[in-house]
Amino acid sequence: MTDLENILPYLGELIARWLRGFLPSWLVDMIMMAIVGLLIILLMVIVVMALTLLERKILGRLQDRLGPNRVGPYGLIQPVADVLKLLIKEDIIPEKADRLLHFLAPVIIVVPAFMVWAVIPFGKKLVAADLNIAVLYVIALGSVTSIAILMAGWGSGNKYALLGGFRAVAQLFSYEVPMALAILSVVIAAGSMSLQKIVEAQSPLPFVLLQPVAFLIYFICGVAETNRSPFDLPEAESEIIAGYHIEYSGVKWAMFFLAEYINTFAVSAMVVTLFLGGWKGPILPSYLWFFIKVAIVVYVFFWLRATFPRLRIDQLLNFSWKFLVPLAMANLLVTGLVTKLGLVYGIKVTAYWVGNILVGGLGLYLLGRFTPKKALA
Amino acid sequence: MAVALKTQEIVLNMGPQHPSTHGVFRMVLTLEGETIVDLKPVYGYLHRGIEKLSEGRSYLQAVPITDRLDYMCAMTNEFAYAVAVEKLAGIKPPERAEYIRVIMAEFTRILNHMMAIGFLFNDLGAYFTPVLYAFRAREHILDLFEWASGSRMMPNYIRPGGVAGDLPEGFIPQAKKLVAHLWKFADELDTFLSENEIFLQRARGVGVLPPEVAIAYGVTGPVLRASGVKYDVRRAEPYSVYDRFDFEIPTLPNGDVYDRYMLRLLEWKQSLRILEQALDQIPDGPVSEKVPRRLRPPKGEVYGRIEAPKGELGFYLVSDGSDKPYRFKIRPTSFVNLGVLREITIGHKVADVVIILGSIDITMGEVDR
Amino acid sequence: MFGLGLLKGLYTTIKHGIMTYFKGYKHPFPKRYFTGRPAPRLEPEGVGLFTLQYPEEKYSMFPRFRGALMHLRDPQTGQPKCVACGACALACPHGVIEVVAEGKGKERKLVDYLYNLGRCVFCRLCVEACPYGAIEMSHEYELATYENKMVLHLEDLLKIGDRSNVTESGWAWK
Amino acid sequence: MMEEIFQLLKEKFPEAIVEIPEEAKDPTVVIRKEQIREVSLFLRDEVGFNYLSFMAGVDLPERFEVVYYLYSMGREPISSNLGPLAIKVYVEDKTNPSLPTVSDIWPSAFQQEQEIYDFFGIVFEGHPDLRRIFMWEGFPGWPLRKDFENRTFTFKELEPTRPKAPYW
Repeated sequence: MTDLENILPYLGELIARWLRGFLPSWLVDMIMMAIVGLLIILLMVIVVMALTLLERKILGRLQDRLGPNRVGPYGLIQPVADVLKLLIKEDIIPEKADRLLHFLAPVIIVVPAFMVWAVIPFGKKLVAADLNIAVLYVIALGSVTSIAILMAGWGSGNKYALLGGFRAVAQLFSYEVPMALAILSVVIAAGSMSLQKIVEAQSPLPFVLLQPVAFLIYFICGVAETNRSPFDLPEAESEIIAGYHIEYSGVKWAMFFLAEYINTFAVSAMVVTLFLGGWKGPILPSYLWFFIKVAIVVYVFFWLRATFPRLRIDQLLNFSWKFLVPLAMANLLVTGLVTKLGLVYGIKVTAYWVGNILVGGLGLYLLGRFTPKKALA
Repeated sequence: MAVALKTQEIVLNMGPQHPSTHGVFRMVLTLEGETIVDLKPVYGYLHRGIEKLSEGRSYLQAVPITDRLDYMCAMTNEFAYAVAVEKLAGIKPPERAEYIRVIMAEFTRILNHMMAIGFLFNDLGAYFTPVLYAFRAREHILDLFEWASGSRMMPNYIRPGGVAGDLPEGFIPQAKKLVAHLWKFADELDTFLSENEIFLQRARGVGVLPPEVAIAYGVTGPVLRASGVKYDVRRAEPYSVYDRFDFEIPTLPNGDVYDRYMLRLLEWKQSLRILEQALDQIPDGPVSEKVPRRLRPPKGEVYGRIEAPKGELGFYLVSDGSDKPYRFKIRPTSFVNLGVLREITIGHKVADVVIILGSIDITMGEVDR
Repeated sequence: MFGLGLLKGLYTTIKHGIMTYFKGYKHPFPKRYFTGRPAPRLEPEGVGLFTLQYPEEKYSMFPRFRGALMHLRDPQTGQPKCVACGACALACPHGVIEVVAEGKGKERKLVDYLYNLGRCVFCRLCVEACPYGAIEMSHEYELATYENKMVLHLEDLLKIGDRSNVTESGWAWK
Repeated sequence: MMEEIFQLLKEKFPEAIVEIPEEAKDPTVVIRKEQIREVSLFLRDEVGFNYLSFMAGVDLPERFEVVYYLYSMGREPISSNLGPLAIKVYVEDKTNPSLPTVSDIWPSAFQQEQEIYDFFGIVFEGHPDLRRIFMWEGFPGWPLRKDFENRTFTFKELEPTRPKAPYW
């Protein structure tokens, strides 16, 4: 197993050693980085293609359907057909569009989506750059998306797109705050901002058990950040048709699509890294564990999409500012207190639990009180 | 908000090509931010001139045309037309035919309500799941229709004077099996959707239609009863054999989107009660009165109405003694119900317009005719 | 408590998702490579896979199903039963049918029978009007064509009748 | 029940009633078009016909008729339902037909009057937004009149009559 575990780092070392034979070492470092970057991009494209198929298959199954089944056995070649179709589709720029913004938006949206993957640990030794401020980096990159979406919404010269852009900006900004607060309590508990260190801090118990409230908040915010149902207001199909990417077609539209799925995958990866113990797991190599866990989280994403209706924009913002932010702050307080007390592990875990159950239970109870009732008055 | 921020109003064209305007309905919205200031409905994109077409056809030939009014529930359209023609010509259909009609009409009501609930959730953004569950159950009902009439959606089955043919062998046991399943499906949808907190937040207090407004605008059907008005043609002016069945007219007090949803679910269960009784009581006998193929009703005019799934559906027929109706006027449920749309959407958000429209439950085939 | 309704919804969908692997139409192998017998209509169950892979799998039609019109032959003589009376053309609400005949009175003979498929609404009023039981609705429903060949002639309708193995009009409506 | 209402109408508006046809299948009263608003208000407020089911136009050879079908509904009174009561208005002038609107008395008449205007060309005086709703503004002729030419219109013929976008 250790062989399997180390195969990729070993290969990298091999190539680097060979290159150092005839190249200066700074050039070798750069080449290695380029190779890693290319590998990640390639991986992401494959992952996105798989995700598009998986989403349709899973949604189909949840809806008593079969999902795509025409292209290849079990519809396995469907993503290839989709990509081909998108590549050869005509690229239309509306007459009223702001051509520069319209062109730049898909580029800008796709870059941060790829960049996030520089810091996410795929395995024990598989991380492109083990930054010590990785958490900050991820949060910062997440906010770039909203600029691109606003550019797309404004630049399309379409009222639906504009509405979508407005919604997206309001939503992304509101959900960044509780998200950051939720991550902060994890950071306090782990004592580091490096994602590798956070993963290593999750033994024996992953943070989902120690910080269930932070996990829930992060998960909800993650769904909102990636504009997925039930928070898919910026591209609400039934209201504003496709929101900010209504005027895009062909490759540009594919860019939005790519970014959305990479972000989904990235948020799942962050959930796994921060709360589900990252690449930790018995027997199987670490990167496999990572992908298995991410797949489960992604499945939950699709499951949510198949089940829930969408919130309205004011309810969405209320939910963030009036519920999630106070809850995250209370959770942060509890986490900080418990950590500061410096107890032994067992007692600390119990204290986390009690604190979380109190905070979370109170929050859900209050939320339930202010939700309209089914009762037919 | 104390200080209202003044924003520029934008005019947004919703439809005719829009995923949640239920066909080719078009709304011209004036928005301030996301809030609706004004709404103007635009009709006519599916206008086929059914009234004019029917004036050029005999009374029997108009039956296939009525199928295409509200293509969701063709059976009740035919039923309403048959009731009108029978009133005009003084025909009394046989007992068994009346029971068959009631069975078909109640199945249609369930079918329409499950599709209405499903598409309401589509408008809410539940990505097709309730719709597809509803489609699935609907397919079983349509199987019955196809079995009896030969066509799923355009059955051409209920005719003036009776029905086109007797029920096939084995229909009634199968229908009973389906009724048992539909009870279960109603409960499943109830657990799936009714308590969903997101749905409650979206639907409670949205699009409130006060009873006085509803009556003034002539709104009928589930939309009216969800506003607390206990009016149902099946009870107010019993036609066919509806006076023999034991069922209730459910009403709900609030008149918002949630109540309209809930009322459809309750009515669905009442329809199942009617079906159980009708399937048990159905007598033997002929299924059609002898009606000449070129029916020449006496001179006069008549209005026959039934409680279609969407509300009161009626046909106003003027006969001049010839074999063609002189005037063929449809009282379209969806069209009249749509009249109240502007009243109940102003002040809501864009996202609410689509669900209010979805909760009114229209079919453009009937609106534009 | 907030969230119970959401959990109920999640339970319903996952139940449906899991049950698709056990109930309903079974597709252990991609069905498209094994075309088989007509598929039965599912019993009302509520769960299970509901996808019918259409061009390969097809429903068996109900006897009363109304597809394209067909002409029936007299089993003794093998000639079309139609006597060109034109009742069907008169009964049709959309002017789909045109009967071409020769001669007058007893001599009247059917020459051709034009059936405009593009305008037909499959209402079966023509069949009900026919006093000789000469026409019936077939079970053919895959009627799309690549060419603009919407008008079917007598020989096409007779071919459909021969294919469908029906000798008596209204056999399903007894 | 209907007899009393007819009696009431006869007492209150003796000059408004043109005739009460006996052979009609539904209780019918023909009202002069000038008095339709007063009679409507009376029927709605005093008698309780608060629900206008539908309005229909009929093009007879000698005149236009506009038919109003009235019912009543309330929060609980399933038993006390009135109706149907058909009110007919004869519009004798076939070239410039017009009659007063009732769209402020029964808001459900708003769209129905638009529809009748669209199909018959009957003008409802005082209607706040009288326009063609199914056909477009400028469509040649009134489709449900009996003198409407019943044939297929070509695109070339109709295209010049269509309003150009934006037309809201």
